[in-house]
Amino acid sequence: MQNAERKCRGFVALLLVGLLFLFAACNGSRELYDLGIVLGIGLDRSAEEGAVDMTLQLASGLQGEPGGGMGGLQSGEAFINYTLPGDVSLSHFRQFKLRMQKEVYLAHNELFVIGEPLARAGIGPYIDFFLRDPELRVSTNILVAKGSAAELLAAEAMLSEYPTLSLSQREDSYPLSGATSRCSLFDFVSAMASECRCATVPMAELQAGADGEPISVFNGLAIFRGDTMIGTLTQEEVSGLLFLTDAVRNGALRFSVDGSVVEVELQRSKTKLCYTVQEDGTADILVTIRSGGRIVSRAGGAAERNSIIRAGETRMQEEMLMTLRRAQELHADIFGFGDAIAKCEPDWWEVHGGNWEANLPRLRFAFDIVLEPGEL
Amino acid sequence: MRNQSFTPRQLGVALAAFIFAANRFSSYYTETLRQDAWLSVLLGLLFFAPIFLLYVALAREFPGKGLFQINEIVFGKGIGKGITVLYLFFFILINSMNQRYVADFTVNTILPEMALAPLVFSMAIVFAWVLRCGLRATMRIGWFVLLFAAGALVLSYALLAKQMQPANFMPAFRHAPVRYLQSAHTNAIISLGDMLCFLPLLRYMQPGKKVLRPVIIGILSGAALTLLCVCQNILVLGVLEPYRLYPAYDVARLIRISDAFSRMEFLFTIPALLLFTLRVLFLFFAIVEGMGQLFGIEDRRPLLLPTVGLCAALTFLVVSGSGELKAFTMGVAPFFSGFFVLLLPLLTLTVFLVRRNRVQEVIGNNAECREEVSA
Amino acid sequence: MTRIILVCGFSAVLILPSIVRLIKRGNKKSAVVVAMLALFATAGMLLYFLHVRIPSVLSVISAWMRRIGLYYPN
Amino acid sequence: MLHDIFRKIGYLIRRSQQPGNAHEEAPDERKLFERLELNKERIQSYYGNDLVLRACNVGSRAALLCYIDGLADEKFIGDFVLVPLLRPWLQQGMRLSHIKEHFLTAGDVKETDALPLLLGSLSAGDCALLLDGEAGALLISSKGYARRGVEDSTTEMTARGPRESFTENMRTNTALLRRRVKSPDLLFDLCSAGRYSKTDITIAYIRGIAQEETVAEVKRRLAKIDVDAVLESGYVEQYVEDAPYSLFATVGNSERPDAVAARLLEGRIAILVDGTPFVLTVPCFFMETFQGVEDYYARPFFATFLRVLRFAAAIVTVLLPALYLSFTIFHQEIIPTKLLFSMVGASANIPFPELLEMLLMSFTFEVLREAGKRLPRAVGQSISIVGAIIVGEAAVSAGLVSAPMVIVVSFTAVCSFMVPAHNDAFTLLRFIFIAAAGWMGGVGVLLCALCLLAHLASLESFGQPYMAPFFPLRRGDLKDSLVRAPLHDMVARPTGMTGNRRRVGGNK
Repeated sequence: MQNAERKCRGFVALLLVGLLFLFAACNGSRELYDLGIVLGIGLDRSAEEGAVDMTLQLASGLQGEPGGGMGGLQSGEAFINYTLPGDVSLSHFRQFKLRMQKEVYLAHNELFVIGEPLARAGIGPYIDFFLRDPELRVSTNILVAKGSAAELLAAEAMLSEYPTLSLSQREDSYPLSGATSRCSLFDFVSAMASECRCATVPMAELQAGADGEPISVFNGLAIFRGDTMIGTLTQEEVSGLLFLTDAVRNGALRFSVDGSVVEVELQRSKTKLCYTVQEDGTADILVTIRSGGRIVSRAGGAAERNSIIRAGETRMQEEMLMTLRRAQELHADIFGFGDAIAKCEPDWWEVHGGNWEANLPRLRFAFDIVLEPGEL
Repeated sequence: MRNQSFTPRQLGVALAAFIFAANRFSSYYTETLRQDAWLSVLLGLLFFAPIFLLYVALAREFPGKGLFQINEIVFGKGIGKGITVLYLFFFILINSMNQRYVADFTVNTILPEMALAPLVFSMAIVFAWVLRCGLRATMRIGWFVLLFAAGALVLSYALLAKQMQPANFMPAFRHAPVRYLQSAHTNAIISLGDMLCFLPLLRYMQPGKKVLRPVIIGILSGAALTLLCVCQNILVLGVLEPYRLYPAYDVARLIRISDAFSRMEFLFTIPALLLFTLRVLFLFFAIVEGMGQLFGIEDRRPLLLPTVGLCAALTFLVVSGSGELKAFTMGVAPFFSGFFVLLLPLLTLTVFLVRRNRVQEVIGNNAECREEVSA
Repeated sequence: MTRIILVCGFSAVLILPSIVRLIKRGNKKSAVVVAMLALFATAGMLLYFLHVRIPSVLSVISAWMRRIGLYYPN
Repeated sequence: MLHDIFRKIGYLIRRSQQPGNAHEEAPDERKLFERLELNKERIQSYYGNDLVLRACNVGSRAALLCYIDGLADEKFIGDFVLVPLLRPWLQQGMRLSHIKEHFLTAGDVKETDALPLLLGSLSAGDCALLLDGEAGALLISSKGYARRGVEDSTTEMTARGPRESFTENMRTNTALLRRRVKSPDLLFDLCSAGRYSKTDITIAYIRGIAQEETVAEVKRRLAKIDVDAVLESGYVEQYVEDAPYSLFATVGNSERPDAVAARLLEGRIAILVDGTPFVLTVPCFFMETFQGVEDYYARPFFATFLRVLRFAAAIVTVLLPALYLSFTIFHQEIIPTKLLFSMVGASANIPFPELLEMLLMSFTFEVLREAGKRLPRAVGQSISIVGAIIVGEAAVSAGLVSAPMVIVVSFTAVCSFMVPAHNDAFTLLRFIFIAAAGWMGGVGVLLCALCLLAHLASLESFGQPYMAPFFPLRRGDLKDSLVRAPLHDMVARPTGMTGNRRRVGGNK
């Protein structure tokens, strides 16, 4: 029996120690209703010098009535936007906690929205904070607001209770339809860490909706060198970028041929780039595109099948050249040519890669585009 | 102790898990070569081959004996125990480093608001319990833990296929030769060399016909899994890989099954944590074996709790932060561990070959204690 | 003070019973070894919990190895 | 040498001081007397008003027939014992052996001169015949106590397969086994345990399949049982098992003859305890719980599906509450955003923390289940299910518990019905895992799972690893573990259980 007594005594001691730790709650557990779930973070340049207006979009309509089964939306607004000036640091986030009894919980944050003025001033320190925080995720999307991020986050979102979720899901799905390109924090930081690549971040602005209320619309791309925005691409120039970065799967192509206006939906578009470097520091890039397609509409005229195909291929080339010219004007390698050459021609890159932005205009491009539309 | 025996095949699986655990989280053994990090795994294997042959020679010369018993046979009781103290110091130190690494990883990533002390205490109690269950039980669950971790790695490959860029391996072989040497040296001594802790446990291995084959297969599969893990870090993180403290964790954070399940890193970290706990346990078994041999204590159960407590205390004192641990591991550890992993066993084998006849007599006299040990 | 009591109490609850049992069974050598290890463990924990300013073990080894030149520059 | 002597003397002194059994007599008084009167007095000093003493004359000699009323079959005694004896023409001076060979028409008749044997037989339902002038007795098997018939199994119900289950009578149980394994190599070794209960225990095994060492080990452990009474096989189980302080039973039990027969044919040893329908089988594996008898009667694919389902149910019943708790209070990032909104809304007005809420709900469901088990079947089942729904619904509407919590706890309770044999261990483990999850979230659950794995891997059952074929990995036996291979693939018995592993074809 003496063995059993000793074991019971040991078990009781372990149980007491366990209960002591268990309810001492020094282990960082948080109850669900203590969470202030942040869905989106907006950063704007603040009136105060050196400060930043940080807007948190919090899911607020979650007051389940007593005995209500599965809670969720109750009456009233589904979210609250809360803006406070600060320096995007831990203490800045703590300011929010002082004003609401909930704890700021960032793990479900879906979107970073940067106001254009702040983007043009440089967002390096804030990106560094976002990278270090254990709750924030590198797969979160980034967006630049033409104007104020706070206003964009406040705008009504069609068919969605939460503007942030709507913007983030649109940014995820648009590249496939050729409307815009996606940029996550991971892509942005990878471009910053690269020697020569410039990040492209989708831009959104407020436009008047059918009922006069402002709604958010994607329009163009912002170009970043390092952590500073240096320019933009218009919506037309976006599809050229998507072609050159092999990001289009089924975009739309609109062109006129022999007096008729034709619209083709591209399907299974595939782009390959081939680099040939020269001793004088220049490089030739052969762009090969193979794409299927389906003619969606043909207005007027009786253009021939082959001429439609030729016109379509020419239109794709024009769009790419338009984007290339814009990038060369800004000396911004938004396509990743420099990284690609550095990887396949490292010796040449060590010699000529030093001033890549200046070298960009001297690149020569050749196009080999084959469009195979299905039924006409 | 009664519940300590294991088979050569279980030893092979344990070695695979031990090696795979070393690189599952971090890759600072391979950080020096960035996109060529995969090469350091292969060079590490090459670099480790002579050390492995040294261990095989020792094990062949003294079948059924552990490292600490070999010391006493080759050097005599006094010096033998002195060398055992050196090995014990080494095992306790790398055990505390590994425990501190697991604790820092858990606090930095999974439980950000958890204090270090309760976490280390809880792990210490679990280690004591598993040690009490015996080496045989740990060897038996080895294949399950390894399969669980390898399965999670393969699944993450499938889920991250779209985010992998083969171009991230380029440009290849662009580093200075000393960097390749450093990386191979680090990988050989630390992630492979720490398997020295299995030598003391060989006394419990059931003699079998094929011993070398499962052991070599175990080491190669551990290296292969490490290679898969390092390649995944490069393929997914690309240029970011060198800047992240736990690249494997960041890779898991990028796994996205659908909009609903896009934060699954915790589920992919659990198998890796289980794997790393197994690695710490094997080090503990070596320490307890050493303590028992040093003080001549056959029933080691009373030693478990104080040994675990001592290692837990050292876990607090061994480093002041994870940054210092990384700097030590990349800069000094290859040479520091090299003394224990390579030089001491080499010294033991050399002295044995020189005094072979004298030592044969000692083995002859102790023949009866060998039956008693294996009973 | 509470930390000292907590650490020493924790060690006592967990380790003293096994020392007493070893002594009762006449296994004095094990009892001495267990007590010695427990002492070192408790001392180590007290150093940590009382935030005593001592260099970490690895920093001592690093400094010594760097002094004799056996290290890889970062 | 001196030490041994002192020790022996000490033992003898201690034994003499022990109160000892009231009925234990000095060795020489255990024999029967020649005079019938003395024997009668001695027998009357035992038992009570249920002892029947029938005096009669056999020939010219006085005789005494004694039996226990209610245990012996009076009609049998009348027809086959008294009728042959009470004949006027019997010769004078007949001896017991003569009567045994020529007159008694009963089947099992033994002769003895030892009083304990006589008393033991009377207790077992036999009757004893004593003659005046002869220091001996005839023990005639005449058991006839009321016994339950062979009915359906109540704990191991199956859709397909035999319905018979064991009964309280050991002889019926051995007969049920014998009808399934007709081989003469099916041996039954008898022993008994319990100083007062003198419970009969039969060790059943198949010679040539079961390992001799294991059979000897079982006998050694049974012989070591020195208690007052053994009233159920549960007593025997706890005395002979390898790890008495473990949550897991390393001795299997079953109420079904076909299940026990199948285990005997795999090399196991059955322990039949008189007075209980639950037969023990050793060695026992953890996997046995998931191997339903019905799996071997159904087709392999569906049987495999059922096994995987049981395994998943076991994991869910132990881990689901702990994982739910760790996800809600530690790792909220794993929960999909929209689901998180509804969970936050659901728990907005709940007064208790999640950990306390989980413990309360789990405890409530256990109370309802235990109450349902103790009531008659019809009432019991409705109590546990309806009660669960009503209590759950009431708690949610009163705002004491969140709806997701009730869903998790009730689904866990339903899953625990899938593996009834390990239900007690899984219930305790569930609370341990809940505490670990409350303490350190997912890492706590992981460390607790590691302790459980190590403990299970360290358990042995009569020399066989308890977690075989997983820990250690025995690939040959995996075909009857999580999956059930077609019968014609299962040509070998489990590894390590028997030297004669070939199950199909030429048997050694």
